[in-house]
Amino acid sequence: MSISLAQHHHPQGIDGHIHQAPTSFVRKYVFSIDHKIIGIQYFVTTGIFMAIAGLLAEVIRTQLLSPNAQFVSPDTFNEAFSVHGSAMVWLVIIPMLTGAFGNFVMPLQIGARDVAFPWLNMASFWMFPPAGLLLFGSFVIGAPQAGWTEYPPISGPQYGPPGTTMWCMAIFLVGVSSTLTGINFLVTMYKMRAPGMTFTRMPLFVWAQMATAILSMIATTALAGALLALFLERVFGIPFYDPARGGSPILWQHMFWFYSHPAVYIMILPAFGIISEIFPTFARKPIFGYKAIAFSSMAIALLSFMVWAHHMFTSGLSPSIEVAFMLLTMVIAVPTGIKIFSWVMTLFGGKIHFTTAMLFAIGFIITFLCGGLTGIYLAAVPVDLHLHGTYFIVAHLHYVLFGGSVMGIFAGLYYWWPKMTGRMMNETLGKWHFALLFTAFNLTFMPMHFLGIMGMPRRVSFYVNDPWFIFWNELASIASYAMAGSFLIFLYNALSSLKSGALAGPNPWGARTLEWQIPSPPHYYNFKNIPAVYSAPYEFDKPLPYGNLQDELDDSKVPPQLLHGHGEHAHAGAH
Amino acid sequence: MSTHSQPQVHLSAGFWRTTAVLTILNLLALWWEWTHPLSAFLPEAARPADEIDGLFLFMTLVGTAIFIYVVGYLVYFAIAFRARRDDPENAIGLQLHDATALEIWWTVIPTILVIILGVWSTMTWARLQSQPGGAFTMEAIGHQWNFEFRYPGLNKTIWNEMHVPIDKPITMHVSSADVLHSFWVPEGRLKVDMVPGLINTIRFTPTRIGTYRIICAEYCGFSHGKMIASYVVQSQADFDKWYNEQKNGAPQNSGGPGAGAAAAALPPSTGGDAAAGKALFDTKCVACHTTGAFDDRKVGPGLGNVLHDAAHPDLVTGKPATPGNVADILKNGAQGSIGVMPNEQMNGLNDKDIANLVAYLSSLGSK
Amino acid sequence: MDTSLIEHLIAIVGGVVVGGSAVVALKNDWSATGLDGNVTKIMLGLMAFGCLLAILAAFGVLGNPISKGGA
Amino acid sequence: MAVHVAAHGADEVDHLYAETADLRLTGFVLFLISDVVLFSSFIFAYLYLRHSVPQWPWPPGTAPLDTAFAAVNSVVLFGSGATMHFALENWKHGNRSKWFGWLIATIILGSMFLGGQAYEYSHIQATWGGSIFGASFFTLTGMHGFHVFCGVIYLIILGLQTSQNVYTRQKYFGLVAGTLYWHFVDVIWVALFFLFYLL
Repeated sequence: MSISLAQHHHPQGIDGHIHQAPTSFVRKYVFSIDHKIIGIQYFVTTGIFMAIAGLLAEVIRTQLLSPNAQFVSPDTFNEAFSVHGSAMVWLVIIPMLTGAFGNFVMPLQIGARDVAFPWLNMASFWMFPPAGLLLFGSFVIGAPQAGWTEYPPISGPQYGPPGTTMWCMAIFLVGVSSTLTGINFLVTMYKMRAPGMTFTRMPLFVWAQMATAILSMIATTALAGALLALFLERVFGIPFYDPARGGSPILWQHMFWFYSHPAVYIMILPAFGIISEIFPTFARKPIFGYKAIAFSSMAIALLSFMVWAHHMFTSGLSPSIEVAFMLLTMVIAVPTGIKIFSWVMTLFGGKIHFTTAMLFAIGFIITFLCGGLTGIYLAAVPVDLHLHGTYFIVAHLHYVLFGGSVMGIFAGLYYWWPKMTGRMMNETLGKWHFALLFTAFNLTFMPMHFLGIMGMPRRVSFYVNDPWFIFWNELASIASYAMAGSFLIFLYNALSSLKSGALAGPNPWGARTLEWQIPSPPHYYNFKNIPAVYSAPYEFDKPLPYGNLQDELDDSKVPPQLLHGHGEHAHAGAH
Repeated sequence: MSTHSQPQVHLSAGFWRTTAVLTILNLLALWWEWTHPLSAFLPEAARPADEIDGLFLFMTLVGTAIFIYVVGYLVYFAIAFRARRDDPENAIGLQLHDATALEIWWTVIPTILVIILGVWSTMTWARLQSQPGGAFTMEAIGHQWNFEFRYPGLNKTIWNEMHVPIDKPITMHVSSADVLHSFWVPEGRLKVDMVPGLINTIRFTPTRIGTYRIICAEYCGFSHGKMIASYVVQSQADFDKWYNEQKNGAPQNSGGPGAGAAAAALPPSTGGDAAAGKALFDTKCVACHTTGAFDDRKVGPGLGNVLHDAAHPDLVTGKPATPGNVADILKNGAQGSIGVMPNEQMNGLNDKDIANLVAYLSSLGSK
Repeated sequence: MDTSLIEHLIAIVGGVVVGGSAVVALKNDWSATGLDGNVTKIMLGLMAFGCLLAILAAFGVLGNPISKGGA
Repeated sequence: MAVHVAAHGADEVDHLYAETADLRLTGFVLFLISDVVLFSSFIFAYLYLRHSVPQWPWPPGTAPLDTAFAAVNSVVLFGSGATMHFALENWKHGNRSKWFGWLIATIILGSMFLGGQAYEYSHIQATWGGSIFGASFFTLTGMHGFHVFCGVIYLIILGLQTSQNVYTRQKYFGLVAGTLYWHFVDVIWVALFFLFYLL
């Protein structure tokens, strides 16, 4: 009790009350309760998971180099794409965007000393490594084979490999973790904002995290129900989905997608937030249509609960229901469009600095726009009849989740890297990384649209032996190797930056949000004094709207010439 | 943010030039898409296809226009408003917070487009629903990994070959015998899931003579990728000819499991040539099996002493390990604990091959 | 005496007592504020509703016709 | 850590306590909401399955549930909710002995409910894995029973803590959480009672 008492610092609370950082290695880096360390722990863990899942993707592409490849057996192939999908969704993108970025950035941006429940935060993180072990460990006894959606009956007790049960447990664990994180963040953002930081003064990344937290808090629990039912059916033979005993396979699809559609937005909204931070900073101008972007996030979050059945248009729902879901789905195009147009307009009249982060942000808009437009095809029932379950879907979801979420993740990584490590990355390498990734990405996934339209179903280890199909598949596979190469560039860049990168100073980008007004990396307690917030975050023509920050930088180990970031100059220059 | 004083915005000549270029690009792209509709690449072999392609074309045209303009302006702004080398380091951009008129436009226009699309899709969908059916009503049943077709008045099932007469509205009930499958004819833009315990109905009219693919579009296990059948659209005369052949001809089975297999006599399990069997085993079976002991598995168990294994007297089918039962598995396949033994069709075996393989397997580890 | 009859008596009497006290508690807390205050009010209201359901069930107004004991 | 707290004046500590209690209350309520969603997903499954078959209980011939007994059991549980409410009220007014009395009453009633449910389980012929009826009924009521069980344990712990003066008249968030949780299992039961016995 007294422990958790001492951990909490409400802004209006006892400001001078700062703790000593823990000294022991374990308490400092392993079982740390510091949101910054936990955030970095998330980065490292999910990075490792991403490497494994990425290799599985290369297994898939290698198999598809030729129509009847024997690179791996069909069973192994099915295991590969199933674990690849599950891992990328639940062990990489979601924890990366909420756990990693959310943990590291959000409390700094709202001027808090930590999240509301640091111990809970630590607990939620430590559910991840076991989940990863369960999922990847399932290969030992036969990993799940029915894709990341695991539709019964083929994932059920009669057909599913034993590892499917481990899959249930792993995803359940991840679900609990992200529910708790959602609750934790929601309370933090609702209760612990610095004095003066009204909702409309919050950075847009915080808005995105808030929308996301609501989704993960509510939707993820529904998934837990679906998984629990599948687990019971597999282990104790309790009939929920088994048609032979009155159960219904369609029931799983409803329960699964009621979570998994909001999950799509859990995976993209924080990326929206990242982009909304990067554009103003590097265009040196306020975000265009702050409120429009903030509220459209909320609108999207709300709508996402009412569109799940658009994943089930071929399952045999009643036509009237399908129409309802179709129309609701199309409505989402409007708030999403507003966001994209506002970002484009944010560049208008800017003084744009082409850092790697900015390049990734621009690339994000292009690829995500493409993914969004193909999404409209799938929203319309008649067209979806043709495209459902084909490689067109694979292309669409990768344009959204890779071209969207992962591009956003890299943009954010390049952007906040100096804040996390105190060192700069090599911009030249970064730009090569972007160029290679962006090209290879499009070469990999663009052909999948054509393949799908022309009749290649997804999740197949063989395809029709026809030169046209072979050509596009080979192109996709070869490009995917190039993509893997671009990740190596990033890895080298990151490691050499850690080793010998130039010192960053508090605010290398001249950004305006709170986290850039304190040393890089920040002190254990983030802020010496809880700052006061006087105005909106992106006003480049005005002085920084923060109080209580005077002596934040005094004892940061930074060469004096770096002590004042561009932000300060802009402020001076405006006088 | 209305509290902020809005700076004056004037659009440069470059902006208008860009707009012109983008418009030309757009017209070219739209012209190409208009002259190359989906049907130019993928023939329309059933009635709903034309409607669906119309909607598809509309989305492609609008989507292309949006994509070209948005990306075009994005790139143009990025280049036109880049920070120049001679800019002071603390130079800032135009402090523009919003432009109500503009925002109203880009909210209203997409809304209108969405409404058009919604209405159009709904009407198309309604027409697809209310299609005439019933020249005759047939059934399709998904099996791992074969399509079974049942015709009215035909006392047997047809495997993996769906014959339909042209221009006759057809009603088809689909379901599944085991797991989820999906009946997909790309050339017909026809897709409906085959759900065990549920009967879905699809109505369509074949419109183009020829043989097309029926593809399983819902993951269904080991050989999902090879679950392909043919959709044969024939003239009424040819169809009747085929139908009568089926009616009068001997009950054939195209090697599917279930009914087909039950009708089949137990394949020959004797008189095979062990040497030929070895050759066959080393080319096909080795993908999943070794000739080692039972536990020496790849995907399936080692088959070194499948017929002489005291520890495993029974086969995966639960039947005793006799040459006959082994031949049965080779012919009809079996559902194993961690994978599936494909049937003869999937493995491309004929009865002779089976006999040879049985002979080879019997010759193994017998000493 | 018949167990079923006893059951119904308990359900009705108990329902009235509990539901009544829930309503009274709700009335006393009506002015309560704050998250916990409001949540408690909701909970009490639903509890009273539950008691109403129980009474109706015991009278056989709701639910399947009164059956004896276990199955 | 306790040192840090001790380092401040009592009023500051109370202020800090008020804030942390506030944070936890919000967090706890959010937790209850997400728990409601968990039950809702199973309730959706139950209604979906029930709707997908021509009659209920399924399969035909399954004996319907005993409404009268369930009504009694429900009243017992609701009663425990009322007693818990009184218990907390008395604590707020500093009436320790009455707090203990009502708390113990709550624990007894809660245990009685569990006993009643055990009795009901033992007299139902349908089995958990036997049918979709059994599956949905036993899974949902079982999940709820588990929540009640945890609640009883929680209340016992709270009783022990209060007997060791862990909480004061100002600082008793644990008791508020316990009460909210107990009300929560009540309310969930209102839904289950209606959906399974009365629908």
